[in-house]
Parts: sequence; C-alpha cells; structure tokens
Amino acid sequence: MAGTSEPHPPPVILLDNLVKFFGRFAALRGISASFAPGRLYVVLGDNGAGKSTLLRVVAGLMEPSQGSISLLGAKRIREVAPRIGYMGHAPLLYDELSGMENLRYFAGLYGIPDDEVSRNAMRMVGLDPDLPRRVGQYSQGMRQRLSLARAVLHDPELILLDEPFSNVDVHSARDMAAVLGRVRDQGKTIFVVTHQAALMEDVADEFVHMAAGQIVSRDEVVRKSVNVGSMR
Amino acid sequence: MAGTSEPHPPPVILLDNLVKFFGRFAALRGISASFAPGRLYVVLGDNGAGKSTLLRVVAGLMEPSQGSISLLGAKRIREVAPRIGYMGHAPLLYDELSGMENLRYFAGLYGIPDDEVSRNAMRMVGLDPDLPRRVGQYSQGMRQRLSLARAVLHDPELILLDEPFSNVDVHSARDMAAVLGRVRDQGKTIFVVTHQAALMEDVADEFVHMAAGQIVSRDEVVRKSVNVGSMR
Amino acid sequence: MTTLTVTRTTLLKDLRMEWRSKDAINSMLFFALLVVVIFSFAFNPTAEESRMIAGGLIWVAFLFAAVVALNQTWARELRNQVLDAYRVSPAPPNALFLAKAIGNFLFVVVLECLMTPLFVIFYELRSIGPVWQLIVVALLGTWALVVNGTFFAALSIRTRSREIMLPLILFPISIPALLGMVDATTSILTGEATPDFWIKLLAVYDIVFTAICLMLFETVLNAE
Amino acid sequence: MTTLTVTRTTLLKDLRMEWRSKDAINSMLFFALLVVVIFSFAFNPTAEESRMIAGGLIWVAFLFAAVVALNQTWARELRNQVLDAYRVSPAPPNALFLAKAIGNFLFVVVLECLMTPLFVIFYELRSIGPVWQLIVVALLGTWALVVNGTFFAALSIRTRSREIMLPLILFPISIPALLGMVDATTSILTGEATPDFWIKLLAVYDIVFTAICLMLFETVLNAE
Amino acid sequence: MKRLALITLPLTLVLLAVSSYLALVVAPTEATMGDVQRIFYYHVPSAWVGGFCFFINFVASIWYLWKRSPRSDALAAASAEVGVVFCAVLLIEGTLWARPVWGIWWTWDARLTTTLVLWLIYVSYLVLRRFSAGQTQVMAAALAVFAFADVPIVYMSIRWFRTQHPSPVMGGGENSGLAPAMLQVFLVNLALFTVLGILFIWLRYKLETAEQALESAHAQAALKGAA
Ligand code: HEM
Ligand SMILES: Nc1ncnc2c1ncn2[C@@H]1O[C@H](COP(=O)(O)OP(=O)(O)OP(=O)(O)O)[C@@H](O)[C@H]1O
Ligand SMILES: Nc1ncnc2c1ncn2[C@@H]1O[C@H](COP(=O)(O)OP(=O)(O)OP(=O)(O)O)[C@@H](O)[C@H]1O
Ligand SMILES: [Mg+2]
Ligand SMILES: [Mg+2]
Repeated sequence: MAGTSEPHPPPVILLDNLVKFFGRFAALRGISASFAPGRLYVVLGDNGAGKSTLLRVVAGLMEPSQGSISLLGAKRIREVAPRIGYMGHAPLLYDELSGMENLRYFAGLYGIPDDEVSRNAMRMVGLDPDLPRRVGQYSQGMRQRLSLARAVLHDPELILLDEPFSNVDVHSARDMAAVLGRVRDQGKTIFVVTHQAALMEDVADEFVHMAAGQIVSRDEVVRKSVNVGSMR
Repeated sequence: MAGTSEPHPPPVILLDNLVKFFGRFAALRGISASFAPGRLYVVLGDNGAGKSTLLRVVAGLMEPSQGSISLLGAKRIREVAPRIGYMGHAPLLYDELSGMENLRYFAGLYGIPDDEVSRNAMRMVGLDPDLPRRVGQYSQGMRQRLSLARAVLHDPELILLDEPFSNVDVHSARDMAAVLGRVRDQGKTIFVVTHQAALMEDVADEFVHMAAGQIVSRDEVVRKSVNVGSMR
Repeated sequence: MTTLTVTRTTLLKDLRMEWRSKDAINSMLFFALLVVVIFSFAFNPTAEESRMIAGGLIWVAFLFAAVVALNQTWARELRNQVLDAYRVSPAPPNALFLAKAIGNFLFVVVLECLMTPLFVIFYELRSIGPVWQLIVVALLGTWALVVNGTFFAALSIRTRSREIMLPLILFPISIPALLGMVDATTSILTGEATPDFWIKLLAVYDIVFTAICLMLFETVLNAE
Repeated sequence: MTTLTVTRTTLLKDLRMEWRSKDAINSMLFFALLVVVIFSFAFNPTAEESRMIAGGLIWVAFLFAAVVALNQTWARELRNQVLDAYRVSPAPPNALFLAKAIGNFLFVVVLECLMTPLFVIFYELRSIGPVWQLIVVALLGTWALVVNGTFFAALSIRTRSREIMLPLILFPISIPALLGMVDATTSILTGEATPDFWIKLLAVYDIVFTAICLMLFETVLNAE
Repeated sequence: MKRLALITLPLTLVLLAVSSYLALVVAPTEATMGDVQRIFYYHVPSAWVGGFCFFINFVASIWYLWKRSPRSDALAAASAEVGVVFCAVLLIEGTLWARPVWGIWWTWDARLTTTLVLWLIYVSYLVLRRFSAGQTQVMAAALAVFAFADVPIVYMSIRWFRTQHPSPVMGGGENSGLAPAMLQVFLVNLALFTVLGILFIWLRYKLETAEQALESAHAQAALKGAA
C-alpha cells in the first residue's frame, strides 16, 4: 500500500491481531497493521471506536488481552520507553508547578539533566520558558501546548497524541499542527487522534479510520512532494 | 445592527458593563450587549477569552463583580431560573444512574412529574430512553447528547451551551447541531460556545467573537430566509 | 416543587445511588468494625478502667466514622459538577441540604446500631441507667454531628484539600455537642449522675444549629 | 537515571509542591491539634489513668492523622493523570514508591513532633524509661505505618470509593505494628517492662514489609 | 461437575450426621466443662480448615503473580472465601464456648486476637476484590502476599500475652493428649471437616472458573460478532 520509491524501511509499529477486552466488551477487535517511520498518521473514528485504547496499548500503559505489538523493533515496550512520547486526553501536568518546573521534572525522568532541552521544548510550542505562572492558571490552549512539549521533550522517535486539540482555540490548534508537521519532517513518526481532521489536512501523511475496535481503512495523502527532504 | 423588518422584540439578554474579576485578573472587561430572542448565537474566541465565564455569569452561577444583567425581563436571575437551560464543560450528570433516571431527577427539580417529558428529551437527542446502561458507561458522544437533553428538558426559552461538541465525533456533533437548529426554530434563544465554528455554520444566526474579556465583533449570518416561520 | 418534594426526590435519588453501589455502606461497616477493634487493641480494656472511658471511646469512634461518611456527602455532586445543574434549577437550596443531612443521619445511625453491640462485647459494657436515655442521647448527638457536618462539608468543597478541611471546621464547633454526648453517655452507663442537663444541652444545640444551617445554606451554595 | 536519582528528584518535586501550597501541612497540623483536644475532652485525663492509656491514645491519634495524609499521597499524581506520564517514562517504578514513602514519612514525623508536646501538656506525661527509646519506637512505628500505607494507597486508587478503602486494608495488616508501638510506648512511659521485644518486632515488621512493597510495587503500578 | 456435586453433597451430609452423632452422643462427657466441651469437635477442625484455606490462597496468589493464570486467581478467590467462612464459624463457636466456660464473650488473649486479626485481614482481602475497578486479580494477589506475611508476625507479637485459651492439647507437654475415645471422634471430625473444606473450595473454584469461561466465551462471541 505504501508504494514508495525507496526500499521498505522496517516498520515502527507492527500490530499483530491486537485485542483488548474490558470485561466482556472488546474495545479492540483484532487489529493487524504496520506503520512506516517518518510519517504523520491521523487516526479518526467515532466516539468509542477504540482510538484511545489503541494508543494506550501501544504506549505500554495497558496490556493487550491478545495479540502482540512490536515497537521500534522491540517486543517489550519498556525497553524502548525512552524513545516514545505520549500525550493523553488529560494534560499529564502538575497544576501546582510552573511550565518549566514541570518539564524539568519530566526531563529528569528521562535522565536529561540539561535545562536547555526543556527551554527549547517550551519555545518550540510557542511558550515563554520564563513564564512564572503555574500550570493551574494556564488557559486550556497553553496547557495543551505545554502537554505537547512534555511529550516530545526527550526527542522521541515515536509520538502518540490523543486529541491534542480538544478545547483548543483555532489559532493555537493551527500552531500545534504546524509544530507537528515540523517534528515529522525531522524524521519522527507521529500518531494524532483527533475529531478535527480538517486541522491536520495540510500536514498528515495518512488518515487511519477506526470503527468498532478495528482499522477500517487507511487513506494516504498524496501531496506534491515538497517535504521529502528539502525542508530539513 | 439588527436590521430586521419586524419591530424590535424585547431582548432576551441585556448586559450592561459586565465585569468579572478573579482576584486581580479581569476575565470579563465591561461587556455591554443585547441579544434578541429566537436566534442561535455562536460564541467564538481564543482560550481564556472569557466565554465560559460569561455563560456562567449569565446562568446565575457566578455573581458579576460589576455591571448588571437583565434576563428575560427580570433583574434577579433566580426568578427566571425555570426558563433557562445550561450545559457546562463537564457533563452535569450522575455517572451511577441511567440516562432516564438522571433526567427524571432533574425533571423533578423543575417540578415536572411527567415521565414522558424525559423520554421525549432523550428521543430528541437520538438516545433510547429504555437503555439501562449507567451514564458512567456511556461513550463521550452519548454523554454529551444526554447532557444536552438535560439542559433542554424543561423547555427553556434561553439555552446556554458551553462547548457541547468537545471530544464528540463528527457524526454526533452534526446531529447535535441539527437538534439545536430545530430547537431554535421553535423560537428558543440559544448560545453555543465552541471552537468548531464550521459545525454551526448551517444553523447559526450570529457569530459573536470574544477576545480578552470583551465582545469584539458580531457577525450576522445572512441566510435565504427559509427558517423564518415555515418550518414550525 | 416545594421544599419537601424536592427533599424527598433528592433523598430517594441518593439512597438509590447508595443502594446501587452498596460500596459505601459495606465499607463503612467494615471501617466501623476496624475502629472498634483498633480502639480495643490500643486501650486494652479491662473491666474497671474501660467503663470509665467507654463513653468517650464510643463517641470518638463514631466521630471518626462519621467524618469519613460526611466527607463523601458532596463528592457525588461534585464529580461531574452536577451541583451546577442543581444550582441553575429553581429547586430550593434548603431541600438539597435537608436531603443530604437526613441521608447522612440515616447512614450514621445505621453505623452506630452496628458498632454499639461490638463495643458492648469488647468492653463488656452494661448500662446502669435506663437504656432509652442512651437512645435519646445517641439520636440527638448524631443529629448534632450530622447537621453541622453536612453544612461544613458544603463549605469545604470549595477549598483545596477538601477531606482535611471538614474535620478542621467541624471538630471545634462540635466540641460542646461532643462533650454533651460523652458526659451524658458516661452518666447513664455508670448511673452516677442524671444526664438531664446534657440532654437539654444537646436539644438546644440541635435546634440552634439546624436553624443556622438552614438560614445560611443558600448563601454557601451560591457563593462563587 | 538510577533509582536513587529519580527518587531524589521526585521527592524534591513533591516537597516543593507541598511547600508551595502548604495545604496539607497546615491543615494536618491543625487536625492533629484537634485530635488531641478532642481526645482530652472525651477522656478527661486525670494523672493516673491517663498514663495507662496514653500510649494507645497517642498512636491512635497518629494513625488517624496519618491515614488522612496517606490518602492524599497519590491524589496529586492522579489529578491530571500525571501518573501516566511517569508510567510511560523509563524511570524505575520503585523510585516513585520510595519517594512517596519517604515524603509521607517526613510528613508524619513532622506531625508527630508537633503533636507529642501537646499530648505531654494535656496528659501531663512523664517518661520513666529512657526517651531515646521512645524516639526509636516512633521512627520504626511510623515507617511501618507509612510504607504499607503508601503501598495500599496505590492499591486503593484503582478501586471505587478510594478514601475509604485505604483504612480498610491498612488497619488489619498494621495491627501487629500498632500493637508493637502501643505496648512499647506504654512500657517505656510507665517503665514497668522493657520494650526490647517490641522494638525487635517493629524492626522485623519494617524489613519484611518494605521488601514486599518494593517487590510488588511495579506490578501494582503497571496493572491496568 | 454437577454429577460430582450430586454424589459428594449427600455423602458429606451423611458423614456430617454420623460425625455429629459421634461428637454429640458417643464421645464421653468431659469432666470439668460438661457437655459444652463437645464444641471442641467442631472448634479445632474449623480452625485447621481456615488456616489451610489461607495457605492455599497464599500459594495460588503467588502463582498468579508469577504466571498470570486465571485459574490460580479463581483458586485464590475460592479459598479466601471458604477460609473466611470457616474462620467466622470458629469465632462464633469460640464466643459461644467462652460465655459458659469463662463467663465472658471475649478476651484479648493471643489465640483469640490472632484469630480475629486473621479474619479481619481476609475480610479486607474480599472487600478489595469486591470493590476494585479493573485489574482485581493483580491487586488481590498483591494483598494476599501482605496478608500471609502478616500472619506469623501477628502470631508472634501476641505470644507474649498471658493466655486464657487452652494450650495445645495434643503433642504438647507430658500431660497433654486426649482420652482415646475422644481422640477417635476428634480425628473423624477433623477428617470430615478437611474433606468439607476441600469440597467447598472445589465447588467455589468450579463456579469461579465457569464464570471466567462464560465471560471469555461472551468476549470471544462479541469479538466474532463484529468481525
Ligand atoms: C472466640 C473464641 C475462640 C477462638 C477465636 C478460638 C480459636 C482457636 C484456634 C485458632 C485454635 C487452634 C487450632 C489449632 O491449633 O489447630 C483453637 C484450639 C482450641 N481451642 Fe479455641 N478458640 C476460642 C475459644 C475457645 C474456648 C472458650 C475454649 C475452651 C475453654 C477453647 C478450647 C480450645 C481447645 C481445647 C483447642 C485445641 C488446642 C490444641 O489442641 O491445640 N477455645 N481455638
Ligand atoms: N477502562 C475502561 N473500562 C471499560 N470500558 C472502557 C474502558 N476504557 C474504554 N472503554 C470502552 O472502550 C471503548 C473504546 O474506548 P476508547 O476510549 O478507546 O474510544 P475512543 O475511540 O478514544 O473514543 P473517544 O473519541 O470518545 O475518545 C468505549 O466503548 C469505552 O466505553
Ligand atoms: N475560578 C477561576 N479562578 C481564577 N481564574 C479563572 C477562573 N475561571 C476562569 N479564570 C480565568 O479567566 C479567564 C477566562 O476563563 P474562561 O474559562 O471564561 O475562558 P474560555 O473563553 O471559556 O476559555 P476556554 O476556551 O479555554 O474554555 C482565563 O484566563 C482563566 O484563567
Ligand atoms: Mg479517546
Ligand atoms: Mg471555556
């Protein structure tokens, strides 16, 4: 399906018959798929289609009930944890700390002692690293930006984002989408779950449609090949 | 600005220099405006513009710091409470009860003993009144629909909705927007805060733009006058 | 849509939710049992000493159990900010207060009915005074705790670190009631004095504080 | 990115957050004060009797205060599901556990340091045995409560009605430790027996349960 | 399973009747306590079965943590429930016995206290099983490890108390031992209670695994249905 001119790169994510039950209910019903690196995938689907569940399973936050995942070549997700970035429905930030304090702490978890990394992450999403305000007083849009900064702080190769634009105003959302495009152009693989497909139209490489716990179709975006290498 | 052909109907909401402080921060900075009945207003604005604050003040959930409101002709909001419907960011529903049990309870608060009212409200938003499932197990989309049913249960004349489409999938959102259009056609006044203006384009009568605690512009939608009276 | 109707619907709704989960009830019962056991461990009751402090022990145990229960009162209303839905409706605020207070009262009374036999067994209590007086004291005392507790729980939901706020404001205000309960109970158990004064004190306390709560609840509910 | 480094950063982060809000500390202190006051009202301390039950009173007061603190342990991590951010990171799970346990330990120790003088004043306590033994007992006993409490708080965040679950599973398991603390304290205060056996018991208890906690925490943290 | 239950249940009922006859009628009346002493024939077997159940619970829980096999979780749940029941029976028998013999219902001596704590711990285990939302098995297994580690500690810690409860009758000191007539009846009852305990665990276990099977059948059906 990929139809690239280069030889196939090894897939970043390889899902084999992935099933996830919640009690009797099957939230994921046997997903087998493979995703190539360096692309931006936009995952679409109705409420309850299983998008968040898929992301959580891939991020290693949940064990699948059946099937297997291979991530960045590894079978055990914990081994490749430093190379994955995840952003959930909730902001995953401490309200009581300032933006930089948050990032500094999370950088510490990835063994990054350097403050400059956190500052750059904040700048990248268009926030001022010296803003003393606590995250609790941020507006929704700022919070989502910071959350994105947290997810990409440690320069992960695979980035999983669950509805990064929910409750974010149009300007901020466009900015964030542009940031994602730039990150992808650096060779990262990105998954974005969203209900606002229009926002991602300019930067997406592939739309992945989910319904009732399965991937029902994948549409590649054909673009004038501007961003193949010239933009790095 | 209104430019209607009929004589001016009395405004539903009349805001006079409305100011709301949180500590030192002014979330609303002197809003004066008047809104005519029977129209659907879509309130747009960046995060932190004060949209939710405005809605909460109008709903009587917060006292304004300065200025005054007149609602449906009354000065004290409590007097007209039965004629207002409000839906907030959060679902305002009990997770432990089923959809009907929720609606029945809230109907009780408005002194509506009749079960049929609640059943109709559920049907109107496309939910099955006999669904035994608890709201905690509803998907996000179903929950938002039920929340809308709760807000319009008592047939209010003024309906205030704060981001009813957040995290709702495109189909559900379209359905809900259509429901809102129908309710407006019954002569109700509706305020919808949202970041997805596109969804409301077909049904909105006026877009109200907010920024930094003020209403910066109001754009009336000019439509072929289909829905003036023929659709009742 | 009178206060009474709304009180009833709200109370029924709460009871239904409670009944459906049964969590709270069951776990509170076990908690009560544990409190009794912990107390008996810690105080190693021997016949003579224990009779002297039993009144205090029982009420302190009830107090702790009740605070845990009271803290949950508004949790349910806050979860999805359902309280806002109540506040925008025309339903009278006092109906909400009464429903919550009565619900808590029932809850704590059930708790007491189950803890008391345990205390009796572990401490080998026998009452020298008349038992019906104990019941009166228990009912009055429980209402005193519960009515203030419900009110202060409503006050403390607007504060950060909610759970801890409740005892902070409840305990000081309740000290006279607590004193009344403890002393009345001890007088009845030991039969050494009449508890009449304390019972009167409790009754007055109940009336005064119920009145204050009803007067102020609307203000507290709508403060934002 | 060793366990120790992460433990330190996490502990510092928690302390900073605590210091900034001071919510928990302030209200806990006031709570502790109230517990002491309530106890002295309820038990009307007289010199002789009080000496006998003081060990129990103090530890029951500490226990309840600690449970309130422990319940807050994970609240902060759950608020915006920040725990997920920790779980996707490569940081070792035990570092999180140790940071939380040490944080709680410091917290409860501060609490005890402030409550003890109050008890001493209200109950006119004097220790007949050596005071350093009391300190050893307090440290060992507090760690026993805190290490299990931190673990079980992590267990109970996965349950419905969280706050109430913690005491339900913590109290029964902690009974030997509690017994050790109470009896050791009483022996030292009254000087009637040596507390050696109890101190050894507490030490064994601490070692066994710290080991189990560290062994099982990863499993519990990642269960979903 | 059904057949097994059909055969074993009547059989145990018959045996129970026989043993009760032995305990209540055949066994000689004890000298000091009189007929009350006959509780003994139920008392000690209940205690033994309770302890046995908790041991099974511990082993099954460890096994679950290691292998994550749903069957061992079912066994853990079953044995904890049966254990709590036998332990509760023991507590009730004990208090009923204590009242006429000691004149009080309860005293905080080592035996009684440890038994009560044991019961409390495993009730809390059941409470956790009941109330946990998702991942019940892992949570419960973790708690089971704590619980079983606690038992010896409780037991040791309370040794120190002066006990009012009789010290071991069998295998104790010189004068220990039962009269042969009593011993026979006692052994019969002990065997019977053990069989009964195992049977209960077995039935609960079967029920639990049947539930698991049903659940996974439903799940698989749901999976197929959509595919
Ligand atoms: C609630 C009260 C009681 C409890 C919880 C209790 C508990 C126990 C336990 C756990 C055992 C251990 C069985 C074993 O070692 O395998 C036991 C044994 C025994 N109990 Fe009790 N007991 C209680 C009351 C009594 C009373 C009132 C008597 C008689 C005066 C009594 C007489 C015995 C005897 C004779 C044994 C057998 C001792 C042996 O052979 O090791 N128990 N009890
Ligand atoms: N922890 C859980 N327990 C039980 N059911 C769950 C749980 N999490 C998700 N589900 C169910 O699994 C299904 C898929 O949920 P999921 O959150 O993955 O959907 P989604 O595609 O992300 O939807 P949304 O657009 O609303 O975020 C839903 O029906 C949901 O009810
Ligand atoms: N309770 C509060 N305390 C302090 N500040 C507040 C409070 N509520 C809102 N604010 C501040 O008031 C401003 C306006 O908030 P409001 O929620 O009305 O914005 P909004 O337009 O609804 O934004 P969003 O699109 O993110 O929902 C924000 O800057 C916010 O930080
Ligand atoms: Mg989702
Ligand atoms: Mg808003």
